[in-house]
Amino acid sequence: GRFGEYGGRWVPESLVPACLEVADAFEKAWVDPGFREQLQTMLARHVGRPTPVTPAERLSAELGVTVALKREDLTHTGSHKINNAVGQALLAKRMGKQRLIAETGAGMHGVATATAGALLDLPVTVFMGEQDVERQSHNVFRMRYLGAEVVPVRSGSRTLKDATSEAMRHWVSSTEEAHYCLGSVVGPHPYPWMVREFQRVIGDEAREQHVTVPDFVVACVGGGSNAAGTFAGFADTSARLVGVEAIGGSGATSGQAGVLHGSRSLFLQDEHGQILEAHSIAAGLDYPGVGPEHAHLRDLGRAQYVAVNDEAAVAAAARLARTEGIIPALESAHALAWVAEAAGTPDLPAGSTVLLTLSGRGDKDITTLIARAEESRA
Amino acid sequence: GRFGEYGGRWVPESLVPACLEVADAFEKAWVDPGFREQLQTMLARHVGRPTPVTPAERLSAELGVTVALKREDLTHTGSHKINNAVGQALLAKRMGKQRLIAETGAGMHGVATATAGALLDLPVTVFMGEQDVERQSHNVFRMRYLGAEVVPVRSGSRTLKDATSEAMRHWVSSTEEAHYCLGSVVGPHPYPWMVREFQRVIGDEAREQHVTVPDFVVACVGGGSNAAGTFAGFADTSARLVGVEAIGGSGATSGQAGVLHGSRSLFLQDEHGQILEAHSIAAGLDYPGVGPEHAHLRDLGRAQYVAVNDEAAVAAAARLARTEGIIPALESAHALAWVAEAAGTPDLPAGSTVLLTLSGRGDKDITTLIARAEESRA
Amino acid sequence: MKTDRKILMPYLTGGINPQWTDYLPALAEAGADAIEVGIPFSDPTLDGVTIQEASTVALANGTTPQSVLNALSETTVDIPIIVSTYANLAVRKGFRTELREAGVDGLIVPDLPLEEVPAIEEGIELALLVSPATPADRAHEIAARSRGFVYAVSSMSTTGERDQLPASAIDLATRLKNATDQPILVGFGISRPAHAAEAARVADGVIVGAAIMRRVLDGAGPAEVGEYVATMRAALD
Amino acid sequence: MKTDRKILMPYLTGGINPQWTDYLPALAEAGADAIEVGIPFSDPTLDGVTIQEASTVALANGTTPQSVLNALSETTVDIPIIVSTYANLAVRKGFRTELREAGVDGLIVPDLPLEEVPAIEEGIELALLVSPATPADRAHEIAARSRGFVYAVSSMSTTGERDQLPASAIDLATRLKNATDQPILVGFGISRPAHAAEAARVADGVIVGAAIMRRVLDGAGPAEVGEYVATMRAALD
Repeated sequence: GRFGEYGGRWVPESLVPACLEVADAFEKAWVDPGFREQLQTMLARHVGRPTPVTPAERLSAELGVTVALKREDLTHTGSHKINNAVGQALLAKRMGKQRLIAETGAGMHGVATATAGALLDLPVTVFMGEQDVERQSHNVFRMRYLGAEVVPVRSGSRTLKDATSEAMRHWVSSTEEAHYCLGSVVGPHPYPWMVREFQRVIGDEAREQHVTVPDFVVACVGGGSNAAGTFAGFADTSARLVGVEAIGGSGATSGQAGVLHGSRSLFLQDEHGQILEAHSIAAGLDYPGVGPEHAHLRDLGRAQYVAVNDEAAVAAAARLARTEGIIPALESAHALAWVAEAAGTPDLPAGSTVLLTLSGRGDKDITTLIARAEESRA
Repeated sequence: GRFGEYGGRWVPESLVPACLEVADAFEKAWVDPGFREQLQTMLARHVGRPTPVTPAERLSAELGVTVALKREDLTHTGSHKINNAVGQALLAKRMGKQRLIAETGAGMHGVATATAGALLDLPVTVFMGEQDVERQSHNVFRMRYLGAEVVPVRSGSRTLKDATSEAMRHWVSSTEEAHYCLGSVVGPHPYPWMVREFQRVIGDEAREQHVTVPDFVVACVGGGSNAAGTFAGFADTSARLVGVEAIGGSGATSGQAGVLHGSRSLFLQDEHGQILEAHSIAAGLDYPGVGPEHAHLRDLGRAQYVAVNDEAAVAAAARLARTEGIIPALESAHALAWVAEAAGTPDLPAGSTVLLTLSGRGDKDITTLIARAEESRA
Repeated sequence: MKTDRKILMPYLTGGINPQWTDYLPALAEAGADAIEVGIPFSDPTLDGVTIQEASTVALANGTTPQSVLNALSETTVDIPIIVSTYANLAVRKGFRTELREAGVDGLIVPDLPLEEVPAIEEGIELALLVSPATPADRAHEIAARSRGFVYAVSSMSTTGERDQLPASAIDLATRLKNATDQPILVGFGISRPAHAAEAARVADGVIVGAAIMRRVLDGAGPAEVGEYVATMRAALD
Repeated sequence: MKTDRKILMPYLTGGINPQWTDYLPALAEAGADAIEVGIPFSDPTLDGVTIQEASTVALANGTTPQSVLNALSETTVDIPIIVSTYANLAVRKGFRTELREAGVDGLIVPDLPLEEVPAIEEGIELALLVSPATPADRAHEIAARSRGFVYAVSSMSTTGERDQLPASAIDLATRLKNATDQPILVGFGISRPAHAAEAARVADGVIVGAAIMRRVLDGAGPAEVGEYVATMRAALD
């Protein structure tokens, strides 16, 4: 549960037994070949794993670096979130829980949990900031259509941070019957570890799919689950790991050590220790902190964290669409933006090979992209 | 180019040389291992093939028949249309063409062609009925974002039929430089044959993925490309083939022999021979005819064609979402609706095994489904 | 249809308005040698916007193949009437009989290529189209199977008005003249007297469609249309 | 904080309004034995809507940990002041010194479990929470590490008013009484005098938070809040 000085289980005492129960259940499940096979079968049959690695040939030619994309956008529901949601839903079933709770930002984890719940006949309640409910209405309808209850959260910045707080409050009063299906590598132990393990399928697959180890492994970081899962597959290689944050939600890049949502990690906060509101065009990166493992990898120097702004992400999304026929999630577009900016500089020398995890597809962002396109025309 | 008394090449003389050129190019490419490998690589790396077959366990338990879903919704861009678009785009490149023309109904073939064009650096012009432009605005933006030009067609019923006519008109004046990337198993020879061949990957994969041949193989039919591709994999088996049309676009079920868009087939028409406008909640089934091979399979009795109405399709979509965590395209929902209706009747006896092709995902239909849900609440 | 002058064949969409047959004598008087009467089809895939619109208007008026043919059987113009329509209507059983009973002299089916000619019942003169993209040997074959005349499509396009006669029109007419003894009529885009004159320097005549139908759609009556056709006549003579 | 009567500890969000310290003597006069003063945190994950709202209002007023502690250092109430706040503020370097300089007598950190106690600097009495879900041996351990008193969380929920005292409150208090000699204070959902009386039949006292803060948010001044607290006092005695 510790990543260097980060991590831990900073939860109200009411949640401690529940966290211990989850940790115990996951620990046993993860070494149980039966569970692993059940998960593997579901990922293959329902989720569409393995996802391919796509050489981005036209983009590579433009940038002077060889970029390959790990295609989490091709999973069922359209983002890597499903890997974890299916894993935790199976675990919840094994634990005898009767329903699932989740928080969501962009809505992808909410949709993934709603999907896993439908599949395993577990009712799902999703907490979502009111602002995100408005800007990600497409996903709200998907969740409801899948049978999930979506609860708009009106406190604080009305985004992911507040949705997470509200999900934890709700969990306090329902630990007996409900499993909290946390969507990122944040929260109290065992979540940062468990979610990374459920997401390491991204990195493990990519590693196997890559004949030679790439020079750089790049992924976007909100809480950081797709990055953690990707990095896990390359931890023991010479690949340089790069996590790309949104400049307005750059916990790893400009945050300070603190405690929120159950773990000690890096958070954007004011001089008094109040957590700041994040601001990003990508709802999934609109979180003021980062998972504890990322904080630790940063301190170790094993991974490097950088931040790009909204404009760069929007431009990178458009570029990928035009060159590769892929509309990426705005979250993943941040990773693309860094590659485009850094290519040919000492940060990412010409001729380097890059594996970039495309965490999800951009369908959910179409209305945002329309608005941006109209703005830039005006 | 003939399927019994159907098919042919009923095009203006100006298009005959172009059709011959396409036929010749495809004939050679299809027996060229180099082309086949290039296509296969692109389908694996970019499109995400093979797609899985998902056992729909909860749905099966409810219906009393064992349903497995061939998951074309998991392909890149979200429908089977990409199989054909990538194939034809590669062929166009091989033929030395400089751009692509396409028609589209629901927008999936338009998005697929725009995607293939971006990937292969071929500019794309998509013709789309004005009514479809309005009801499928999500896909219109995707196409434009991918760099394609979308031309709204204001003639006739302002849907797929008219978009196809307009694409053919445009092709007449650009045969030298442009390849017409037709999206279904309709049109003049070689299209019905070529598109089926590009789509037979669906059936071939499914056949290989199925340990035993299913009793029924079911797919929705607009023009009929996903059905043709699916059926192709099971043509030589004992499986009963069922094509499901929209009741308002049921060319195979209630059409009469006629000639449109380059082939002789079955079309909805009045007593004078004027083609009728189709009406379906699923834009992709909103076509008054059916591919010539389906007309022939119907006459032979090798395949059976049935039709379901909008309400049944909407209900079937909701049911799949709640039981399997999959929001299907409204087109595919027609196939599901027939299975739900027929299960347990002599048409589809209890205990039967069913392979159903899920041609695409329902994200494009979310606004329609919202409207329907609101209507039914009012 | 052999005449000793250059042939002028104006086109009219049957049923374009309730008095549409009144245009026929006006066209004849203005110097037409034959008239192409279009039976409107719901999906005119080889027509540009003008004739598409004319077809839509005519169908909205309740026009049917029977109503057009009934009207034609009552007309008294003494020049040949050639019906044009799309394959879906032309291949219907009994269509030839209906045409003959209406006194129609020939048939044009723009989406009927050489290979599908047998689908049209015998007993009506079926004129075939050749396009600039048609290879020489195929053009030869088409010309041999064509009856009444050969329809030379002026350019790679749909029907519709143009500013200039495309060079491909003259090329194709020249090729066809060398290949057959049949009359060669150039159609598609013949919009101005100068186009007609230019085409007829090589070809045996011209077919004028969209330029007429635009005027009719804009409200021109038989007299006004006749005046326009007369300028074409003058240019040809 | 041992007294010979049942302990009453009202809660007040520091900085809830500019005159917030005026509530402190009123609470003392109404019979409080100690006062819990909350330093508002941006993300109060264990608080229900009332104290969430109070925190938001206080922060919007410009309240900071320093402003609360400065005000406390100037207050003259002579009953113990216990500060409560979330871990992110409590683990900041120098926080203990600031608390002591302000004359604060104890600290409550709701999101600080037993395992993380070492993260809090020594030198301040840190009261720990036990919940109905806490197993017996762990409750024992927590009680042993708790200073000043043990905070018995009445039910599996966030802070906030309730209609009834949950049965779990009595169960937990009974368990704790059997496990430790420390005073046991029951908190979360003590909204009515009857709840207080019922809880105090087993426990050594109660903590009253949301019921007070709802009144303050509704505009109740020190006198009115004092009246309410006095009814609690009466119920306990």
